[in-house]
Amino acid sequence: MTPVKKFLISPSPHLWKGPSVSKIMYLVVLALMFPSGAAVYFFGYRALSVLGVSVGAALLTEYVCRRMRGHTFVMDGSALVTGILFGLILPPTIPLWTVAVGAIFAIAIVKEAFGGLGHNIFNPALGARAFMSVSFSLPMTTWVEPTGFGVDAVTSATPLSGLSGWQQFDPAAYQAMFLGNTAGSLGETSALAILIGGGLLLGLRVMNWRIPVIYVGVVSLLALAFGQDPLFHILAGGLMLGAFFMATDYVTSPLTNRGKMISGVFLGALTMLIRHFGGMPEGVCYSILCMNAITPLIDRYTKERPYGLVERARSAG
Amino acid sequence: MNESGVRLKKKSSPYGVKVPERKLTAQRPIERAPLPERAIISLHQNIGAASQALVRRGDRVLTGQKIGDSDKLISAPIHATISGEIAGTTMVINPATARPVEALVVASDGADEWVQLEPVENPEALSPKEILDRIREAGLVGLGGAAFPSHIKLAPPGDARIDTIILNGCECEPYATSDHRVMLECGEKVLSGLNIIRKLLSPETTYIAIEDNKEDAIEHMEDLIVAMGFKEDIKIVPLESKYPMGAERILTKLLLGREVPIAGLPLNVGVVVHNVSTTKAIHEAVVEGKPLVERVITVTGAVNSPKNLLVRFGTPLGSLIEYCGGIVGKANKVILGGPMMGFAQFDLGFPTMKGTNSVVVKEDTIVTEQCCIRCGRCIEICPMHLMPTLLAKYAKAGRYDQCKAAYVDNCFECGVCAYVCPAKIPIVQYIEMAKRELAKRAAKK
Amino acid sequence: MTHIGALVGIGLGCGLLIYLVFVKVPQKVKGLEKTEELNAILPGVNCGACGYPGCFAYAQALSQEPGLVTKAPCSMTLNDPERLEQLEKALGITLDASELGKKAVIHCSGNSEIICDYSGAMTCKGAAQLLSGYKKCPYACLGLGDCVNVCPQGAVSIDPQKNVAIVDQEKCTGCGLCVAGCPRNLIELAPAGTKIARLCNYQPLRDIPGREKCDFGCIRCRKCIKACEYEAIVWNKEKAIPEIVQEKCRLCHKCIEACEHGRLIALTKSTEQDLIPA
Amino acid sequence: MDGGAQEMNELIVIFLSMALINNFILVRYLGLCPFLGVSKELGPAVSMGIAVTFVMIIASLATWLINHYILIPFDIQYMYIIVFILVIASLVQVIELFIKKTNIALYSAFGIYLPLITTNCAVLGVTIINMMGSYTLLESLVAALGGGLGFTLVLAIMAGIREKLELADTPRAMKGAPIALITATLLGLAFFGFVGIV
Amino acid sequence: MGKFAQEFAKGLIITNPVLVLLLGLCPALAVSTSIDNALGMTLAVLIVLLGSNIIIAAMRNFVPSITRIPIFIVIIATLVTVVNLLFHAYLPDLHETLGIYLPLVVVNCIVLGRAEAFASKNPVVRSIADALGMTVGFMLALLMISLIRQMLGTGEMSVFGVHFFSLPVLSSRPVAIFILPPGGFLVIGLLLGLFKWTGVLKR
Amino acid sequence: MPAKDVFGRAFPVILLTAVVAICVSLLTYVGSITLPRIEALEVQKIQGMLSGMFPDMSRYTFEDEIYAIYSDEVRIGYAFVAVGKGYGGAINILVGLEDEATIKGITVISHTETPGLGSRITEDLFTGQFVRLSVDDAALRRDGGQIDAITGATISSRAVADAVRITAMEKVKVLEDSEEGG
Ligand SMILES: Cc1cc2nc3c(=O)[nH]c(=O)nc-3n(C[C@H](O)[C@H](O)[C@H](O)COP(=O)(O)O)c2cc1C
Ligand SMILES: Cc1cc2nc3c(=O)[nH]c(=O)nc-3n(C[C@H](O)[C@H](O)[C@H](O)COP(=O)(O)O)c2cc1C
Ligand SMILES: Cc1cc2nc3c(=O)[nH]c(=O)nc-3n(C[C@H](O)[C@H](O)[C@H](O)COP(=O)(O)O)c2cc1C
Ligand SMILES: Cc1cc2nc3c(=O)[nH]c(=O)nc-3n(C[C@H](O)[C@H](O)[C@H](O)CO)c2cc1C
Ligand code: SF4
Ligand code: SF4
Ligand code: SF4
Ligand code: SF4
Ligand code: FES
Repeated sequence: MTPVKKFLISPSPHLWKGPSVSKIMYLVVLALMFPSGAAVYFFGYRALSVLGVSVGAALLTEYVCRRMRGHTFVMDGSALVTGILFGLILPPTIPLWTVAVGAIFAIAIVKEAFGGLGHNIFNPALGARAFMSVSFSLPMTTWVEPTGFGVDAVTSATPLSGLSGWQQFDPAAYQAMFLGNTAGSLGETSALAILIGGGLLLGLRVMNWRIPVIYVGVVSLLALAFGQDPLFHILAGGLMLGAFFMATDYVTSPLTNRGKMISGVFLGALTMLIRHFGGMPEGVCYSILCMNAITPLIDRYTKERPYGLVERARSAG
Repeated sequence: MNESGVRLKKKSSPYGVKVPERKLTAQRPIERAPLPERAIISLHQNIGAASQALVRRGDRVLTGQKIGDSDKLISAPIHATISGEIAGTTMVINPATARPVEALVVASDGADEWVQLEPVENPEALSPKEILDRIREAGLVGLGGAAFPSHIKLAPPGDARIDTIILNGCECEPYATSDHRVMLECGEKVLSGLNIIRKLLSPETTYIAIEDNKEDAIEHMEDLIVAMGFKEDIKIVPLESKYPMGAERILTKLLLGREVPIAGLPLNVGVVVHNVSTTKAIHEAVVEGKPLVERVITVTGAVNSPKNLLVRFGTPLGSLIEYCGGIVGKANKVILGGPMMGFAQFDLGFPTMKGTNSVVVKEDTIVTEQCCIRCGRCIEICPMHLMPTLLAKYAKAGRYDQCKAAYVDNCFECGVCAYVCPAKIPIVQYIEMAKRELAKRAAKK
Repeated sequence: MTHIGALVGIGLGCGLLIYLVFVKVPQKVKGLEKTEELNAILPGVNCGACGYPGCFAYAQALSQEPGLVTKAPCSMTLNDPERLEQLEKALGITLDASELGKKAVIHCSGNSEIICDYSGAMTCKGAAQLLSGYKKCPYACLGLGDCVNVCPQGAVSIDPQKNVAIVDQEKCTGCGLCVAGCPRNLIELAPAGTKIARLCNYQPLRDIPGREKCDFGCIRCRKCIKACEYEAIVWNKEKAIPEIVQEKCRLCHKCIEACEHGRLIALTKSTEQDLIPA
Repeated sequence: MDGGAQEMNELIVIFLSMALINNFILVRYLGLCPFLGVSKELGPAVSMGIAVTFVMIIASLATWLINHYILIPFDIQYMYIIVFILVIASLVQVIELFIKKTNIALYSAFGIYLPLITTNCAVLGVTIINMMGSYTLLESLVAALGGGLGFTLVLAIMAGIREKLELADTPRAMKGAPIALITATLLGLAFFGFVGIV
Repeated sequence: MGKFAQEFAKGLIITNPVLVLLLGLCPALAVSTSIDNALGMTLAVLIVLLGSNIIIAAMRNFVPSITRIPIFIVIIATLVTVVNLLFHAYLPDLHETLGIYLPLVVVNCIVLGRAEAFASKNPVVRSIADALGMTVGFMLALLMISLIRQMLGTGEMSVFGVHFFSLPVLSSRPVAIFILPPGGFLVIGLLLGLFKWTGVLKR
Repeated sequence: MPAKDVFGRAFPVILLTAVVAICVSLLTYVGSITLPRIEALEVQKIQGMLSGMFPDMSRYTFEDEIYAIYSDEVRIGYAFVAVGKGYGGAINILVGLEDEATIKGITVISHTETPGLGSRITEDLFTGQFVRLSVDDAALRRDGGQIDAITGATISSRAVADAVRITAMEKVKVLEDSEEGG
């Protein structure tokens, strides 16, 4: 018999399956490579530098915060996801120092102040985006046409800012929007790249289909109800990126499937409310943040019904 | 194949998980393990009260002699599993309660001399009371894992009407094959035992539930049912192989659509579930008059030659592992029971007990728990439809009342939540913590 | 001038309305006497800072759980000696915790050997439920700090060398939360100024194979009992371990000298003043 | 008909503006004491919100009447502070006393929140806002309802979040008021989304 | 005089109304967008608190308990109205920026709290000390918050029109959130956290 | 009931009444000093804004919510307050007209727009665009007018331009009506 130095005791079960937290995060990073790739393709070095600063600042802040709390820093990939996503929802021309400020805000205030991974109430990337659009409103609303690595950028409007003008079907423009060849935040313009990345995560069951599918579905239905083109609403603006990558963030979305479906419906309704009636052309960021806020309430009222609950009432009565 | 009408359609459940199977010993016939030189026989091997020793140091005992008993209602006597001399008493830590309990040490005389057994010629002639008495005197407890005294389970309180018996041959733990082998090799005894409890309870229907990864067992049992003339009184239900199919609450739901009430028992919905090894032991106890001194245990995992062994209780783990060729490689974990629900043990001198259905040796590392990322996987698969992540969080924060309000008592600790958790949170451990704390509080009141 | 009349009228009207409801509407509800009494003591500004919706609600909660005085404090009351005194009287408690006279002591020296690896929840309760823990002694402090986590004063910490909980006697207020928090029942509230403690809690009368007590535990020689002139150490039959009767102890330290193995320990430095004359 | 629709529209605008866009807590900074004090659990938070809404409506009614039938005719609007606070304090006390004496169930459900409301900026605030905005009686009442419901909404959301945070591994220094205030920051940012919908 | 100083000092840190007792947060956040406003509010609170503490301490022996609170409220409301009118007439700009928060001093928990908790039980001189201490404590908190908010939110440092300095990058691109409502919550939240972290605050 | 008792019971109410009376009297006195000054300040403020817009103004009249501006008895223009629905709430704008069709200039009286964004409507760079502009052209370029919107604050800019144009047209109509009538 081989002598065993020290046996190990641990609670049951003694088997595990499935990805670890960091593997999940790196899968998301992998999926995000598609929209990031599109961003670099369309916006060139600007995209590269914004993403670089955002990721760097996010990781550094995470490191500092963890150490300040006396915890060890684990490279679990969640700060990486936050960094990439935060970069992807910024306009290409944003000054780099503001990107760093935003990424620090995302990690230090929105995530670590609440206790770090798993404890934050609001989506760090989106919280920081909202912070940025209030703090640096001007650069946050300056958009450029995609020019790749080439020519100097020309300021332009995003498709959504001229909402009313886009009611007729224009195949060429739609194709551009689908591929990502329009003005907008770095990662939100290419619906194709987002679909590939999101599809990957859905297929790998890393994320639950309920939120994105219902979210996009409700937006389309409401667009129809308001007499607008649903396809336009899906392709323009940050809906796809938000629905696939941000509304699905485990930490800030409801726990149960029922809760996720409710959340999807609310998200769709809020987004269209803001897009249709609101002062801002884009509603995805604020809708998701609002849903983050009421997630605890949704969780509270969508708990599973335990096995054997009804029967007790019967047998007791 | 379905000519007999005995086999029903396969059933499956959306909950639970498919655990990759490692049934290394499915095709290995049962072997008899060598008798231990010293048997350490714990006086508390069942759910309920512990037994008091009936013998003293220096007494000579025979195999099958009653050496411990209790006058508490929920208890089962303990028998000597080898013949020899009582060498003294010691303490062992009961894995189920983590408390030290007394154990008797029997030093073998190597003769394995049995007490005089009292077989009955015609079991049909026994009265229900006689049957129950024989079951109790044999020290029978459920061998499916929980070790609940069988004579209690088979004597439901006056107003309870049992209309269904389910014979549990699922064996959903991914390594265990002892029930599988018992069905293949001792199928007659299993069915005979089943028939005895059918006589006791006279149910309308009797099912045998077997997972579809044991096709040979299903066929064998099917043939036996026909051969023994049970006709369609006993039906076999093949089940999708999924953990924890074998839990009785899942079976009642899946087979009958009945949910066992929270804090209730299957008998509250008219069902009794017994394990195949238990009915085999019932046959032996009632017909052959043989007390429960041994059972089939699968010794598997990282051992040189995994085996299905017929083991006397009290045999130290170390000798079983040695008999199977010793530990392979860097394996550092010995699990009493299956890897999903079993207890890790670090002391190879620890004896096997009635509830031990397998011993699994494997290599494992220390994992650090991370924070819950609220992925919801545990909720999606919990067969009891609980909110495992919340239970763990509440327990961790010491909020046991909230655990209670979230039905922590309904959890049967199957462990699939922790199995799928990406953050590697020992959810079951937290849940158990809360249960113990709540029980402690309830006891204080 | 008329407007002054109008305004005074409003004032009078309001006053009258209150008066009418106060005097004329019959009181139907009983059983609030205690609450009313406490309510009268509280400042009545209803600031809500205590976490309750107003002083009355706080009073109601207090009447049920006096401990809230410190757990959900009303700073206006606690900073006001007069109110504080009234409140103490009404609740029948004494607040000044340093005078409360109970301190936590921990009955383990913590050196027990770790005999297997442990993986799982890093809490003492969790570890204790797995085969009674990973230490050689099944009664040893597990050092995972359940007691640290429950102590509101931050008085407990884990000694990293010995892997045992230690109590800062200065900070401890004797609330007893740690006592309930320890799954090993290692913590006891002893009178403040306790000087002698037994650093072992190994209990069973028979040994458990593989789980013998550690080399630092009490060996049951009973020499300390014999050494004590004041009968301050008695034999606890149930646990088979000596028990120190703190009230009788006069700090002669004879027991410590008698215990060859240094298994009894003086918690605080003894000075001349500490010794109560015989 | 058109005038009616216009008026309705105006009321909706007032309602939404008071409830969401210029939320009492998040934007106007009114009623922060109960916001921090009574947002630890959902039940009390909602009761508090309802009580505030109720008192806001009553106070708006009373102060509107007094403003229009006493202060304005006598040309002493500048004395509004003393009059409003007196009226509010008395009303609250009367209601509280009344409930306390007659219905203890109702009292412990929401009566206990009433005294806290007297010294709550939100109630006096809504009456002053009504007066400064020269709202009609109906508009005042709608404003009070909107303000109160917005207040309740934020309190409920906050309570949900704080219940969850109780179990979180929040840094020691941030526990309690600091993290509640930071949550309010982010909630305020989220509510920016509603800006402009009226 | 020792007692006077003691009462005065208490309000600064130990029972700082805003930072420790978390009272009167509403005005503290609403008017802390600039140092001017913070000082203006402090002035208003000073007048009202001093006035009410003096009057109430003077009256404390013959105010019956049943109408105690209404009488206090009337006195405070009167003082607030006086301040409101005076500001309107003599400091119109400040009056406008303070907006409804000036009349709301009447329900400021600090004022009524001090009246009830202190002035109604203590002689006039000590009540004056208390009022001064509380006001200075209030001012300290407000100055701290408004300094941060103004500097980051405008990039400029100027008080009552006197310009001291501008911050390099921020003056051209100020971080506007700090003068918006969420910024107020952020600053005070972080300040409280910082104080707790460094151990200045116990609670 | 003895008289003293009655007084004793009524004392709280009497005291409260007395306090109210004293307080109100005090306020009346303070009011009598400050109110005239407050009114004067209001007038001064309007006057200041008007004379800022019309440097030659010697006096003005206020009728039908329209200020008529005179220089030496010659009417040199009109002014009125327009209210726009901005991003954060109402924007009050004082609009000056040279004649019925031309804007003299605008001043933002009050607003609640976002600082650094919408609040830039108060800057000369924006308001200057309205000077000597024809009323019809007071609209954003993208709406077919002559005004450049502030980047990132289209809503605020549009609110101002639209409020100026629409209110001006209304007031001109009122003026024409009254002139016809008078
Ligand atoms: C529109 C739509 C899209 C879906 N996409 C996916 C998918 O991408 N991946 C997936 O695993 N399931 C997907 N499903 C659902 C599965 O087919 C199946 O219904 C679901 O996984 C069962 O979930 P449950 O086991 O939690 O009940 C989709 C369902 C619908 C209606
Ligand atoms: C999670 C879980 C899994 C179980 N799996 C099995 C199993 O595979 N086979 C089995 O016989 N009993 C299993 N059991 C035990 C059964 O629920 C039940 O106790 C047993 O079948 C009753 O028979 P017995 O009294 O003969 O042991 C399991 C229990 C639990 C809680
Ligand atoms: C916090 C915040 C404040 C804003 N403030 C204003 C504002 O004061 N005025 C305005 O017109 N738009 C404001 N906006 C709206 C956006 O800037 C909006 O994109 C813009 O009005 C329309 O874009 P454009 O002007 O570039 O066409 C604000 C947006 C945010 C997020
Ligand atoms: C499916 C998925 C989506 C995620 N989306 C986001 C996101 O939108 N923003 C973000 O900051 N982090 C996101 N993360 C990373 C991580 O969950 C996040 O940093 C936590 O909220 C931090 O506690 C995501 C992770 C996963 C697995
Ligand atoms: S909570 Fe209990 S029943 Fe549910 S999956 Fe976890 S261990 Fe199984
Ligand atoms: S599986 Fe683990 S990480 Fe996921 S929700 Fe459950 S406890 Fe949290
Ligand atoms: S929990 Fe209480 S008794 Fe225990 S150490 Fe802390 S203060 Fe002392
Ligand atoms: S004293 Fe008890 S609770 Fe504290 S660390 Fe030791 S075992 Fe754990
Ligand atoms: S200061 Fe506003 S509610 Fe207390």
